Amino acid sequence: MILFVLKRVALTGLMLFGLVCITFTVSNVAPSDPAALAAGPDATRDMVETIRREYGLDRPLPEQFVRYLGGLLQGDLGRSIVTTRPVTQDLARYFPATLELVLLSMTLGVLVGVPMGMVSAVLKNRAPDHATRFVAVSLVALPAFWFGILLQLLFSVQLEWLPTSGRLEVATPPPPPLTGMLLFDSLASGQWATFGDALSHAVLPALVLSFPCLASILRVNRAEMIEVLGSDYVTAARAHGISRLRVVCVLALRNAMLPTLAIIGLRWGWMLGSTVLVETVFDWPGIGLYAVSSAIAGDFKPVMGVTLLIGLNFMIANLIVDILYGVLDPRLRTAP
Amino acid sequence: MSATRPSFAQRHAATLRQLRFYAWSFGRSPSSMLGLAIVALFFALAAFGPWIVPYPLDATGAMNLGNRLKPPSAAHWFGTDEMGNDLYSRVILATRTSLWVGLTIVGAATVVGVPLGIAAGYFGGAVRAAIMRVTDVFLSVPGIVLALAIVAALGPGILNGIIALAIVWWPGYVRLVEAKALALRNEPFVEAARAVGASHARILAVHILPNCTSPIIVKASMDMGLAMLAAASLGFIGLGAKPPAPEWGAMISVARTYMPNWWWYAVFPGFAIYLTVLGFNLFGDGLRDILDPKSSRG
Amino acid sequence: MTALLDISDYRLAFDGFEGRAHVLDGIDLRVAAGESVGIVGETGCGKSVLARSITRLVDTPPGRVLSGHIRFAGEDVLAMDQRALARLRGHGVAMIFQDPMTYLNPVFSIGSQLIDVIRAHDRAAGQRMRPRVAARAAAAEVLGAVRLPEPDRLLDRYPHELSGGMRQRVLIAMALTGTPRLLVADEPTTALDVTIQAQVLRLIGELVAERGLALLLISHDLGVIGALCRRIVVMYAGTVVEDADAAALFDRPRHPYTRGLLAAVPDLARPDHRARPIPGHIPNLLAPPPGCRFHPRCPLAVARCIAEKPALREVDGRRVACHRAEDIAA
Amino acid sequence: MTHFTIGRRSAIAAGVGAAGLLAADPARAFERDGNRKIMVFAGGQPVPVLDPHVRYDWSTRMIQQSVYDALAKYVNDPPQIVPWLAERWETNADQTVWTFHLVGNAKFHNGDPLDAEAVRYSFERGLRLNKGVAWMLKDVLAPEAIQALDVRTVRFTLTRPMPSFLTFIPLWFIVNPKQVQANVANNDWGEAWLTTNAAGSGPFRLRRFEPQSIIHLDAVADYWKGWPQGEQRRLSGFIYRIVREPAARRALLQRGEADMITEIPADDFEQLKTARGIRPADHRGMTTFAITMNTTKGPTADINVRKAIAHAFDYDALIQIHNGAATLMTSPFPEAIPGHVQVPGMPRRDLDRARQFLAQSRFASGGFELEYVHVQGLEDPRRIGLTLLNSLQPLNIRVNIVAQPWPTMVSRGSRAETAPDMVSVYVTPVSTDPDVIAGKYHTRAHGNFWGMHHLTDQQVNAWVDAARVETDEAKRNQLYADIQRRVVDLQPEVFGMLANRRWLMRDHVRGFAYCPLRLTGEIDVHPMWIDAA
Repeated sequence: MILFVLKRVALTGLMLFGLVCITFTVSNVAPSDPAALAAGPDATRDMVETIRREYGLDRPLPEQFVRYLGGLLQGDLGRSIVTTRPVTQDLARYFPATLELVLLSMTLGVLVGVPMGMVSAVLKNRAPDHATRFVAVSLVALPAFWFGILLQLLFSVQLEWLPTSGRLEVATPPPPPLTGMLLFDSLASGQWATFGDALSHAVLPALVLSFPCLASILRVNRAEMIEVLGSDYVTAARAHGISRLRVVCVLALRNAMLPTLAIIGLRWGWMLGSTVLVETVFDWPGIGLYAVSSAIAGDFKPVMGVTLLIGLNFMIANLIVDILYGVLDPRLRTAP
Repeated sequence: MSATRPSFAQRHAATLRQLRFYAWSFGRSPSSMLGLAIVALFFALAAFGPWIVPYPLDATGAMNLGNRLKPPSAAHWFGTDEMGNDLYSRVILATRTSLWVGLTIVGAATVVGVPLGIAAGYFGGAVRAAIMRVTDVFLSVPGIVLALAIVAALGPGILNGIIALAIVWWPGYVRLVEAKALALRNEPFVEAARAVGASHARILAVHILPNCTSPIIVKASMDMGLAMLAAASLGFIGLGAKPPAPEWGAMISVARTYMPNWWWYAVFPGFAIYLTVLGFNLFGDGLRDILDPKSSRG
Repeated sequence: MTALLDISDYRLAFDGFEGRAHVLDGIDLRVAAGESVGIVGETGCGKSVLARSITRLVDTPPGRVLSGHIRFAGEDVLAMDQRALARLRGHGVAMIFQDPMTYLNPVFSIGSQLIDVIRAHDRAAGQRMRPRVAARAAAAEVLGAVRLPEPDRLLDRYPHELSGGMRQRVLIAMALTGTPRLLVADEPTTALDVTIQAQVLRLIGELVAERGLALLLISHDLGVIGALCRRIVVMYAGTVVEDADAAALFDRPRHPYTRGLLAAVPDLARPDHRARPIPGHIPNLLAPPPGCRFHPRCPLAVARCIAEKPALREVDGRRVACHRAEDIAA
Repeated sequence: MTHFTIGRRSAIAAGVGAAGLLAADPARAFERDGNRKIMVFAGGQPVPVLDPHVRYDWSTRMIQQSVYDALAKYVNDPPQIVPWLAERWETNADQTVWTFHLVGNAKFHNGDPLDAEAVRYSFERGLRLNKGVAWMLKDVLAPEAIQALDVRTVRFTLTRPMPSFLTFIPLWFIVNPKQVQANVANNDWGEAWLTTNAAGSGPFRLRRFEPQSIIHLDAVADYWKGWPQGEQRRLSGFIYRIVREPAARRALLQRGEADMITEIPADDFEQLKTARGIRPADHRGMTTFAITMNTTKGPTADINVRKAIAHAFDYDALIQIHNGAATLMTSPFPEAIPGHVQVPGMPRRDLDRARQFLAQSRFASGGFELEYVHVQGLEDPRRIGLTLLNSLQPLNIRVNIVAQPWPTMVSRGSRAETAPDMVSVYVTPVSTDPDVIAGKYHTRAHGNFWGMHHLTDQQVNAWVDAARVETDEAKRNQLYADIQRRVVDLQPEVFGMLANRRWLMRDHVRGFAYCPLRLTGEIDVHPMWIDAA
């Protein structure tokens, strides 16, 4: 097991290197001068040069690459030209917000997707099943950016039930920072009002972000459940007089956990990535918004940082899922 | 002797029976049929759009500022946009852009991904290790973020968007095909072919590739919708088609500032995206149920 | 006295692509308490569907009961509500299945699965479910009853950690946790090694004898059935074609199909005897042949066989469904 | 620790746990802090870097102006420079030596006195960092040439006469040297620290700085300059809320969660300006919009093609796109710049003349395509691109509309060979110095975004060079008039329009005063207050 983990970690390092190569190449294919943007519209050429020197942009690309790699080994992702701050600091500032959103969405996706998938499977090919599948496909097909805006207009602008954007009301002081995730921090410090405030801000973006994930979980659970329900051991369980409810809810659910887990692992990185759209719509100050604003400014260190962070997350999530698989699936537990 | 020659139906009885079975299964699912209908409509609109819309010039840079932001009416079914152009015409004409985007991305991803996947699965060993490691790296890249970076670097425009999305799309096909090819490699008929000295090329072409087509077709049909959605997302962030060419994502991107008072501007293009992606997904879902029933996974 | 299990004119079809498949076509079968009956037939003849029908495990749809009834101890199985069904499954009819690997849930321990069954039986019997700890003791006991060593340790193990024979014993144990009166064993040994087969068969025989159970043993293997059953029912394409004492059947098959079946078995004791497969194919159940379903493959078929479906009738101390039963020389 | 009494918010927040999402109470329209009010202002642009010597754009400047002071300040329309940290100043005859006398009572937020050394330090810091504001003075002022003569006197000795020196002074904010020096890391002049912290003396101090979402300022109770609206009325604080979606900003204003918003789409403005409880502010801006043409390559190198384009362009559409809230340029200079003249014969749409010009060019029958580049994400330039495309159709000239990120566009435009045929360019003068505008057409400008025309005209060069050191106002104005006429004649750009600057505020907002020399959405918070019970 330990050897397996070590091997995976080494592999992850290798993959990260590949990722760095890709993002670095992508970032430098086009002539772009972020220094000019940072210097301001009126800056003279030598002022732009000052900035370019400061950020090492005047060096040849291979040298920049080697320097970036060197920095990376020390946990340094370079500096954002736009915010002038180290990318790691910016990420530390924005990542908790994204994490909060993704965790909330995942929870939503699991809590809604798993039961819906089960119901759909039990009532296979009947009206509720068709309806559920239609909803599932719809959730994938809905453009998040568009539907997010519609929801925002409905719940925030027309009905005024929910706040429009941001993470907290302007005058609500944030809870003492612990994780940076407001929901968590406010709970940890017992600030219920702040928790409610943060939750009311997070509901819509989390909902929109959860849709594709929810659909995936639903679909997988339905498929798995159909397979399990059709399996011999369920037939056997039924033949032994175990009630259908218990067969569905306990036995089959346990089997459904594994693929759900796999989906969460797969979707984890994916959802971090799709925060790009949702955070833009809801002004959620997370890494997605950070990536978009940096990309549009031609500021590539943050974009690379975000890409690496998400890639790393993806790899770690898969590693964890693999390990959890081993824990949860007795067939793999004793396997070498 | 022509009289005794078996008819077409007789010669292909097994195939026809299979096809009849597919059609029967497909037709039994209302959602699949709905998907088929939407996809058919989408193709029809893409093909005949310019001849059926009332104001075809509105997609090529016409301006009618006196007619800005008019609500839906008999003259303008979907209303008009901020340049006074007919939204119905622009939404319909954008199907062609979307179709092109979807086909190109999926086509490119298939062309790159399938051969790599087959090579990885069939040859195994170092070839497989190399291909799959690279694939894994690309798979771990958050697609939309990488696309964002690519488009931000290359500049916006449909072509750059397509390039960006194709770059992040192919690894899925490698994974899919690799698993299938790996399984097929050890099938008796492949071993038999190898035993009688068939060349790699022949085995790949005759035995491996045809047996991979079902999942590829299923994935491609699902991906059509998703690729269009991804392209629209890029359009929304401001990295979409060049004006004046109509493109749904870009239209929403502009239209969102006109919400909610000029709701029609954003609602119709958004609904068009939704319908199209829904159609392709339902269609693909239906195809999967009949062609590849074992793999109804995420 | 009524039979323990009484199936009469039971007709079951599956609706699917290309129409309706008539899988069981007028089954008549009685099993008395304590009786051991074997059902034999080629794959696809409907014997497993019949076995599942006894405890209503066939899903409807796609299945559809066209006629007939199934009674267990006088009760109409087809009319039972969920509760009665649970009682039937726990305390009336127990089933063991073909592949012990797939019939055990891979992600639960043996103990957990046994305990679930025990508790379900408690509930079906209208008693309070005993706590899991108490059920565990019962589970260990029942494992011991199927001659499994170290039952306590076994409870914590998972199906994949057991050998095929052990798994089948676990399944048998599971079947015996309640107080069944009829044991339905659907190809219980098919997936096992030959050496293990004999052990499992012996175990089943002993358990049936010990507990005075009726046994319905389903197999395509005449040898297996012959080892345990006094009476043999031969099925072909959804119909019972012959129902006779084992000895009589082996000795003097009265149905051409039975004869073909016996001829197809290689006999190691008589090396000169050559196994002869039955020519032709199993009929398409979507459009079964008119009259006798066996007639296209029957060497003795006459016009009447095509025109008229033969009923099960008493011939030579047994029941046969063949117009020409009398013509078949012993 | 300040306590907020925020009725509705707390209710909502407390209730949300039970999904108690109350409907809005329309009566609530501002944040309260005891008897005082906190004004909430919403705009779309973040404030990534607060350092006053490193960055300035409208949102950044607004916060900088609130937490820092400069020697002087721009106020009013037309703009005036009024004394601020300096109570008076004088200059010598050739305007090379400038002496500023500071007020005696100014102090930083931490209590340190704001003395001449702080001023000297701040100017030196700006010059040494060579970022942000440095370009304004770096050519004429060496760091060594700034002297703190005594506690209240600072002298700047310039290397050449600079009549416009004073126009830049309001843009150089004074930082507290002690605080900055205490936070220096790696010889960075405290740059890293000042990015998210402030060391100022302004009317507000930084309370919470979240560059991408919220900047919360607290009013300085004993602000040395006092409060023009009176101590009773002054705000308790100011919140700048970054809300990127215009629709969301609008919703905030309508719901009363923001007291004032900016960056409002023209159509929204039309709808809301008459809405109940909302008051518009609509003022002629100083930002020129022009379509800059590459004068060195392609068809646009031909002056007749440029003139044909300028005469084919639909100027009315420019105004229509802004719903009338724009004025056409009457010269390359905005009206508010000293020396502006109305240039006769500014091109207006006249297709016949356009065709004549085209006929005189080497591309008489058109048939070519021109690239029009605008900054990605900006809506107005995109629409103007569509207008251009439409306008040039009669000349048989195709237009390829390309959106590019600003850095890419600038990078391309910095060299004549790669500069696009046409680029949309907004120029916002930060001071009233006409040299900045005139300099756009000097060869020096090549490489800057406003120099993407790559125009080289010796006459213009000579006049610009002469005007910038001419201390006689009449002569200087004459030179600028000549430059304006000459530039129009050379047509390096399609001279477009000046879009109005617009805000919407709740009708309880008081003290808003427009000054064209602030940047687009910027407001001066110091005199503002909220008039409500």
